[in-house]
Amino acid sequence: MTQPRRLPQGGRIDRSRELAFSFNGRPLQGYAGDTLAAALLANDVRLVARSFKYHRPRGIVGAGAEEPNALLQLGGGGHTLPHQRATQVELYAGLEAVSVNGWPSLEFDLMAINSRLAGLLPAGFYYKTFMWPQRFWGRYEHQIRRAAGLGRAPMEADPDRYDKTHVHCDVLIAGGGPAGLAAALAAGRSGARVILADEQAEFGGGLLGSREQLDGRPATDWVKAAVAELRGLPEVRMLPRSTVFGYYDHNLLTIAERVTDHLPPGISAGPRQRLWRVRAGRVVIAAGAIERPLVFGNNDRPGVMQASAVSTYLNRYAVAPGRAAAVFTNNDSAYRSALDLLDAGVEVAAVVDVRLRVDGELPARVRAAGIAVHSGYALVDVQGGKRVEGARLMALDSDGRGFSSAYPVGLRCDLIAMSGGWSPAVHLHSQSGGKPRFDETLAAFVPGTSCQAEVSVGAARGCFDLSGCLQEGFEAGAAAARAQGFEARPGAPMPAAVIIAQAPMMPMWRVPSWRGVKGPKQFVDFQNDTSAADIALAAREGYRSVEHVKRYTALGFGTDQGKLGNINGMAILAETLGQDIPSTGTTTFRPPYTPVSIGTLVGRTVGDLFDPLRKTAIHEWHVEHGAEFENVGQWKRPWYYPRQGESLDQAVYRECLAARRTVGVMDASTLGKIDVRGPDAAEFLNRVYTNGWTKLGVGRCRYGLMLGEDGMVMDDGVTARLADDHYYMTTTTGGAAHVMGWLERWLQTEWPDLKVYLTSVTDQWATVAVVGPQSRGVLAALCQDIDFAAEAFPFMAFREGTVAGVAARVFRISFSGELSYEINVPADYGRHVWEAVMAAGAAFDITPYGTESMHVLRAEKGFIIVGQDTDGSVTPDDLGMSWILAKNKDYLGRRSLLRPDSVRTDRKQMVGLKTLQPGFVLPEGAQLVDDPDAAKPVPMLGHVTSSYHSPCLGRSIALALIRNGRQRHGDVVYAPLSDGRIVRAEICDPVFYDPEGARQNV
Amino acid sequence: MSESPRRESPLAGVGSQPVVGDAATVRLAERPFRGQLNLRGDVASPTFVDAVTGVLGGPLPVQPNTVADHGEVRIFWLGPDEWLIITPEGAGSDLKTVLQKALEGIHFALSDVSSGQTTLVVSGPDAGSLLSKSCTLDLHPRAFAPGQCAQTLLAGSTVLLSRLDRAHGPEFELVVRRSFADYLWRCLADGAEEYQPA
Amino acid sequence: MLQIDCPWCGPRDETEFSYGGEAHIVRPSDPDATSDEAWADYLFMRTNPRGRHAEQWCHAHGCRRWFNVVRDTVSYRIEAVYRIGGQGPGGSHDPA
Amino acid sequence: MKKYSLFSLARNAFSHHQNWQPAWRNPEPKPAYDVLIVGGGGHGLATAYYLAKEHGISNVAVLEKGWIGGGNTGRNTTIVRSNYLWDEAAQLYEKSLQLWEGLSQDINYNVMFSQRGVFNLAHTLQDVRDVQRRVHANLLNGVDSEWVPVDRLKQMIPILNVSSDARYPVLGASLQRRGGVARHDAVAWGFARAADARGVDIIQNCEVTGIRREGGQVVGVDTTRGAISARKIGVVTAGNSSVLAAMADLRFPIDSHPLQALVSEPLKPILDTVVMSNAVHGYVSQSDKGELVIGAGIDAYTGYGQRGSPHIIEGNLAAIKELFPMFSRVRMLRQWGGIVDTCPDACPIISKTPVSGLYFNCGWGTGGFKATPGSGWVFAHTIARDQPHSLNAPFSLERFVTGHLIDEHGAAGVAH
Ligand SMILES: Cc1cc2nc3c(=O)[nH]c(=O)nc-3n(C[C@H](O)[C@H](O)[C@H](O)COP(=O)(O)OP(=O)(O)OC[C@H]3O[C@@H](n4cnc5c(N)ncnc54)[C@H](O)[C@@H]3O)c2cc1C
Ligand SMILES: NC(=O)c1ccc[n+]([C@@H]2O[C@H](COP(=O)([O-])OP(=O)(O)OC[C@H]3O[C@@H](n4cnc5c(N)ncnc54)[C@H](O)[C@@H]3O)[C@@H](O)[C@H]2O)c1
Ligand SMILES: Cc1cc2nc3c(=O)[nH]c(=O)nc-3n(C[C@H](O)[C@H](O)[C@H](O)COP(=O)(O)O)c2cc1C
Ligand SMILES: [Zn+2]
Repeated sequence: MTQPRRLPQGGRIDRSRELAFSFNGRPLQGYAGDTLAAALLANDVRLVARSFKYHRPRGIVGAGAEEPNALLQLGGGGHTLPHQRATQVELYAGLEAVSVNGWPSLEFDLMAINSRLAGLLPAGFYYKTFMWPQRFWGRYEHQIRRAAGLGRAPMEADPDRYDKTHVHCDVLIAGGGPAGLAAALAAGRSGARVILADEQAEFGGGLLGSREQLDGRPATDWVKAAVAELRGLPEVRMLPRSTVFGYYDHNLLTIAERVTDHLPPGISAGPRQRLWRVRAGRVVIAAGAIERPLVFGNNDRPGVMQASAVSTYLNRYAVAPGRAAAVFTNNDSAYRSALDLLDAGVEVAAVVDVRLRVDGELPARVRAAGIAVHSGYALVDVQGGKRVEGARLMALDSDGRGFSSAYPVGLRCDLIAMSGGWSPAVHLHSQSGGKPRFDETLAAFVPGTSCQAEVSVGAARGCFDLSGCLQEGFEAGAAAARAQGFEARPGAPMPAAVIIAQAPMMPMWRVPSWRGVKGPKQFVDFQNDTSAADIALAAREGYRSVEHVKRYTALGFGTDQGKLGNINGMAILAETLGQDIPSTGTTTFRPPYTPVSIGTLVGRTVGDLFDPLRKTAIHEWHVEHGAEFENVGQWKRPWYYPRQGESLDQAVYRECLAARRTVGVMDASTLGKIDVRGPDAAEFLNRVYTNGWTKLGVGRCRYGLMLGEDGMVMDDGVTARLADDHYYMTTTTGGAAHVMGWLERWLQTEWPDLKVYLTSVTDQWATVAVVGPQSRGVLAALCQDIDFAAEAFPFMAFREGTVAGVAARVFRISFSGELSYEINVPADYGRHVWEAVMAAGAAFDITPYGTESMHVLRAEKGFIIVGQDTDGSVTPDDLGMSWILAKNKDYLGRRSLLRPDSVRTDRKQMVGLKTLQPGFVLPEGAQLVDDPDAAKPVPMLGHVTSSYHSPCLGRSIALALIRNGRQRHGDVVYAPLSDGRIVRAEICDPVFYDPEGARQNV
Repeated sequence: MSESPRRESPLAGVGSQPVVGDAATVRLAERPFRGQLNLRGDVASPTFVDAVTGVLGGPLPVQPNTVADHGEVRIFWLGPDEWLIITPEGAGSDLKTVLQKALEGIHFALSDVSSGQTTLVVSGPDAGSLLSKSCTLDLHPRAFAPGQCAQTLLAGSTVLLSRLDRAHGPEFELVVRRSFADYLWRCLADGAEEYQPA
Repeated sequence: MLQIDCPWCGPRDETEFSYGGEAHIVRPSDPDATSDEAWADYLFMRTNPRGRHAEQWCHAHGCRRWFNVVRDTVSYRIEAVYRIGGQGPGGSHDPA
Repeated sequence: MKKYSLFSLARNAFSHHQNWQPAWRNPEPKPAYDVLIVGGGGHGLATAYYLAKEHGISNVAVLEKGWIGGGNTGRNTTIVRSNYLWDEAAQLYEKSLQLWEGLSQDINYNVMFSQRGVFNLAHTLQDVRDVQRRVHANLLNGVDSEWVPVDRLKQMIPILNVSSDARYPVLGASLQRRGGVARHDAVAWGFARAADARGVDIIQNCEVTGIRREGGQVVGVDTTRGAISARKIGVVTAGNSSVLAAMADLRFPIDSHPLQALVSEPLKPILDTVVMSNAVHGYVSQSDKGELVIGAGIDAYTGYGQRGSPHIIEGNLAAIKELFPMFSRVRMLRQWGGIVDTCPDACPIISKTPVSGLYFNCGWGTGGFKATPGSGWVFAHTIARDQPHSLNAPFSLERFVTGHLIDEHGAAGVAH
């Protein structure tokens, strides 16, 4: 028979839509509206997993986010998903689920041997062994690792898309049970912006799995009406399948919405999941409560479930998870489950209640139905292996710490519905900074004082009656809206529930072990196989802090983060240490509430959109002409332009020679550019650059060096004086944003009296550098209104004119040592001017070149690149640039140059290097030593910062920082390379080419 | 050179291709080539204020996050001493000359940034949702109405965002630096995919 | 995730701002007359308190203004925001 | 101390593990000690251990305000390597690495030091220069290090995305094979147990609230459990160092920032090494239990909250997804933060102070776990001899005055 445990009627499933799915390869049927767990139970599947450490058989325990055992691998290939909680997976046609921790199969798991070895594997056993011989740890570790882990990660890139969105609201409500719905109604009616998020597919929370009545009708009718009303309110946003998983500072909350997870993979358009980042005015936490298990012998057998989960399967999914049930409780709420079972036609063998006196209204109804209630009894053991086959109970003594009977008696059952009381979901409150407080009556942690604008309501606050939940939800919703400036508006009043008084529960953190230390294992954390004895052991071994116990025993370390086990574990620790629960405390609640896919957290920031990609106005031309690109900061810069079949070296050789012999052209648009204006502009530059600016004439350019306040070189560039009160500053490509921020900061915070305005114009100007002996000819062909004659337009001058029909600023500056001009035009015309330059230069075989050739050309001249030849520990003097340090003024960083370490005489200094074997190009980053045979650590002199083959010199050249290098020209030093070779090189002046600077001055 | 110079907007390559079709609930377009001037000056100086008001035909917006419209000219508040003036295509340099003249002798700065940034237009019923995917600003009409502007971060790019809402629905303008335009366009187009009819 | 009230633009997400560390650090007015120790103090030494902290932020992706914030470094709550040169709670202020 | 071994484990199994002794005692503080160590993180505990072991000073108490190992020791991504750029740093971390290599045996506690190798990826041409520079320096410093070109990298880590189409393609990596990870909690516990066995008192829930001085000499501390005197005090309080410094009227070049990390759900083995990327900002390894342990970038602001802002984590995971696209469907299980004590040159301060008898060991910032044994070893020496060991002499407070910083920022890769 298919679905043997499906009840003939009832539930919220759609019996008209039967869905085929498979579990461990076995084909099964369920209905639309089922969770995977419900469908498995309907098919009488009990064994769904093997536990992490002992590989004990495990079944479904819960019906929601707290489920510790039923973690299944869904789907295959790139779509596979590890550790999906069957209790939260909505069934879809074709779903394929496999269990994750049994080998060769779930039924016959060889690793179950661990269960036999359990005596050798107490908490923390691995710290005590596997240490000998020392080198063997790697092998032990290999075995340990193989045994570890649950699911498998996909081996392919994720085929799905994810999305992210940012919203603001007046009131965010986490949880859409009765309390949350009531809050949403009150807040929503006021006109406030409301977001109601619930992790389930349907709103209604606990009501969906109960048979509660409101105003004499099924409570789910009210849910339906409430949801309909909310959907009609324009400012209310309803987010089903959405877990509020993080509560961060300043009322920022994060929600993971599972947009298409309930659909078969692959067919859906839209994103798989969406991250909502919500900045909320007020937050109402209506996340309900989680029913605690009881800790007793073999309480992990498949068929031992939360009582409330049993009710949910019966009422919501029309599934009877067993034929004969025992109910084991310390409170009244589980009696509802007994009644649910009974009314569903499931035999209830007995209710076992640890309380001596049981006289509440619900127990009375259960007794009236003819069910035996064993008060003052506890289950001490469960029989059966892969499914429950029975249980044993014993009479407790008066304080519940021992037994008053000598032997247990048996009870036949295949299902145990347990309830150890309820733990309000204080997770979000706690994440928000609140400290949960222990409530002795409820024997539970409840929210404490709020640290942010949040309040908990309903079961999340410890209110367990339906009317109370509705009432406080409604009031909190209205109050939250009011605090945001929205007045309550009338609407239908909250309905009334039948109030059934509940008698106090009796804390029972751990059932006494009927065979002392030899008794069966009593599990506290199912997923991590943490038993009550492990906790006691940890305490015995001195791990007394609850945080130590967590880390020593793995309590609460699993994918459920201890939703079921933590409170029991902490209470057991308190008992063991003889201290109270409040002073034992809880471990820290951290996001996420339930695990969230990395893809969801990443959203669309993937691939090309991982980081902004900045392009110059001429970018597409470079692409069309086959450029290879280099990442420089966020920019893409042409690196070199290989012609058919050319390597990097070949292309660079050709490009460099063109610039030296005829003319080359480079896109220099990425340089940072800043307009500096105002009467104090010169004074400002005097302060931020090491050299003086007052005397620079209008129409002239000057190179400047900027230091950090620590005296180290920070940036450099050429600045032109456009007018008396107007300078045009350039910075390095990578340093542009930093320099702009640096300058603005000094102006605003330290020198507000200076009359200077800074405007970033990096993007406004496209810069075309025309470089080489023929550059003047190219410019002259393109521009008629500037006189390019050497005397009329000297080196380090700038002119305004019209280039290729475009108003331009032309700078005669040079980073190559050649005669060269940098044409700046509004970027809209950048490509036009570039193409005009190419056309005008065709006669000279003008050659575009990229950053690599630029590096070679400047290195031949000994020009530095900040960030390549410097690293944050280099002063101007180290670079041989003392000439740029003004003596008669203060500037940023100057004082630091006077510190003892800055004036040391043996600092590393910039030098040139020539390998003795001229064809050999030293690797950049090679270290230099005097004695390559010295014992390690070998004293190092410094390192190669830049190194190239110089086409025009026909040999290799390098720049290096070498201790005391300026005094050592002519010395031979050694570069021991990582591949074992040792290269000899001679220290020389860093200017390799045209030291007089004749070529740029023609 | 005889032929007149050819100019190219930063989205010349992509912006002309309708990434998001007409049937979609979001449309993306570029408004290229508008005149854009960055103005700096001291609002405490009556000379500055009077001169600018005179030239622009109305006052500068001094309320943070607001826009002032004077005829065809829109002025955006960028900071306590900074504004962006947007003019129709071609009018920028003339206005610059006039302003410069009017401000002669006082401390100010005026930079032509017409080439340095471009404008993207995001319109349609889902325009706000699309922007919210990449932007932390509150774009609800209660919080961000026509007439308001904000400099903010959209995905990885700084933008100047303003709301124009037209009769046919929401419309946002995004002024973005030229080098980021292509990235921003791709980012928006990628996010807009879900608003495309299948 | 902080929300910072820019004194000009109003409340904005932390991602729009850049952090500048401790506020009200005075650059020695005469560096030459400053000892190495005092210079090191200016350059590197910070109060770095656990609790109330006056610090600088810049609305980097907004109006680009630097300003001061008094924030608790444990609760991260912001107590006050004031402009450069303005008066903060407890009389803290920038050098004249 | 009863020795841990397979044999002792088996013997105790017979008595159902009822007879294990506490790993360390839980003593009341005595009124006076020879040396007080403030801060029961790995570094403080290691200091106490080596004081007793190497210098015979065992009348020592470690004062911990919470639970030992609960600071950064308990919240770091456990990467251990010694491939630092500058000589001073390389020597210090290499000493530490050598101590790691026999640590489990030395302290008779398995700290699961797993030398599975550490890769530092290079994504730009400048990255390549920096990484190569470091590799060359490491080799000369006697630190094992190698450059791994992309094609070999792909063979060694098949799941790594080395596509040249990536936004920031991987261009190569350095590899330190002796690097790896260790079980962080075990480090604190193992040192505590070994120190306790040599007579050190480990006193938890004891917060130091004041540092007592007389005429420029420390004489003791005030704590939440009363005053305790000692004429030598070593402060090893990581993120809280400035707070302790203020108790002695000192100011330090330290800023405390949140540094966040996260773990995924436990997976079957998929990554058997450590991968770090400075340029795209993320690093990841897989623990023996199976979860991916992922480290994020530092939050910009000063923060003692042991938590940071979520966009940091999101950005960090974007980088991880770029490197390992298949991790997209893996889920984050838990995120947290520590308080890292960052120093301007990304190097520690292990130093005497202007107050006689008061020593500080701090500034390890985002990368001091790897230094735990070495840091304790040199700090113990510094305290015992009242002068630094040659290994830590360069890491004095003085360097901020002279300017002799040891700038590990740029060129040394990520500092974790
Ligand atoms: C997320 C993260 C990832 C990291 N990843 C790495 C990595 O991969 N590799 C690496 O090498 N390093 C890493 N680090 C850095 C590393 O964790 C630290 O440098 C190192 O653990 C510091 O150890 P510690 O013993 O000095 O400090 P802690 O472990 O922080 O110990 C300091 C102790 O002092 C105590 N204390 C403070 N104030 C007082 C007081 N007043 N009285 C008494 N006790 C006090 C604290 O409670 C704490 O226990 C990381 C750090 C973080 C936060
Ligand atoms: N002792 C008892 O009898 C007892 C105990 C507990 C609850 N109850 C009953 O349960 C109901 C409690 O009502 P309620 O509204 O407070 O809680 P609820 O359990 O009905 O609803 C809480 C909802 O919040 C959702 N949720 C939880 N965490 C979430 C998160 N992080 N993000 C998104 N959604 C999340 C859950 O899926 C659920 O739908 C009442 O009917 C009450 O009588 C009774
Ligand atoms: C290397 C490492 C691995 C961790 N693995 C897990 C884990 O598997 N499960 C878990 O819940 N937490 C894990 N944590 C996180 C801890 O639970 C905890 O969040 C962290 O120690 C910080 O402490 P706190 O969150 O209590 O403040 C791990 C932490 C570290 C440093
Ligand atoms: Zn602002």
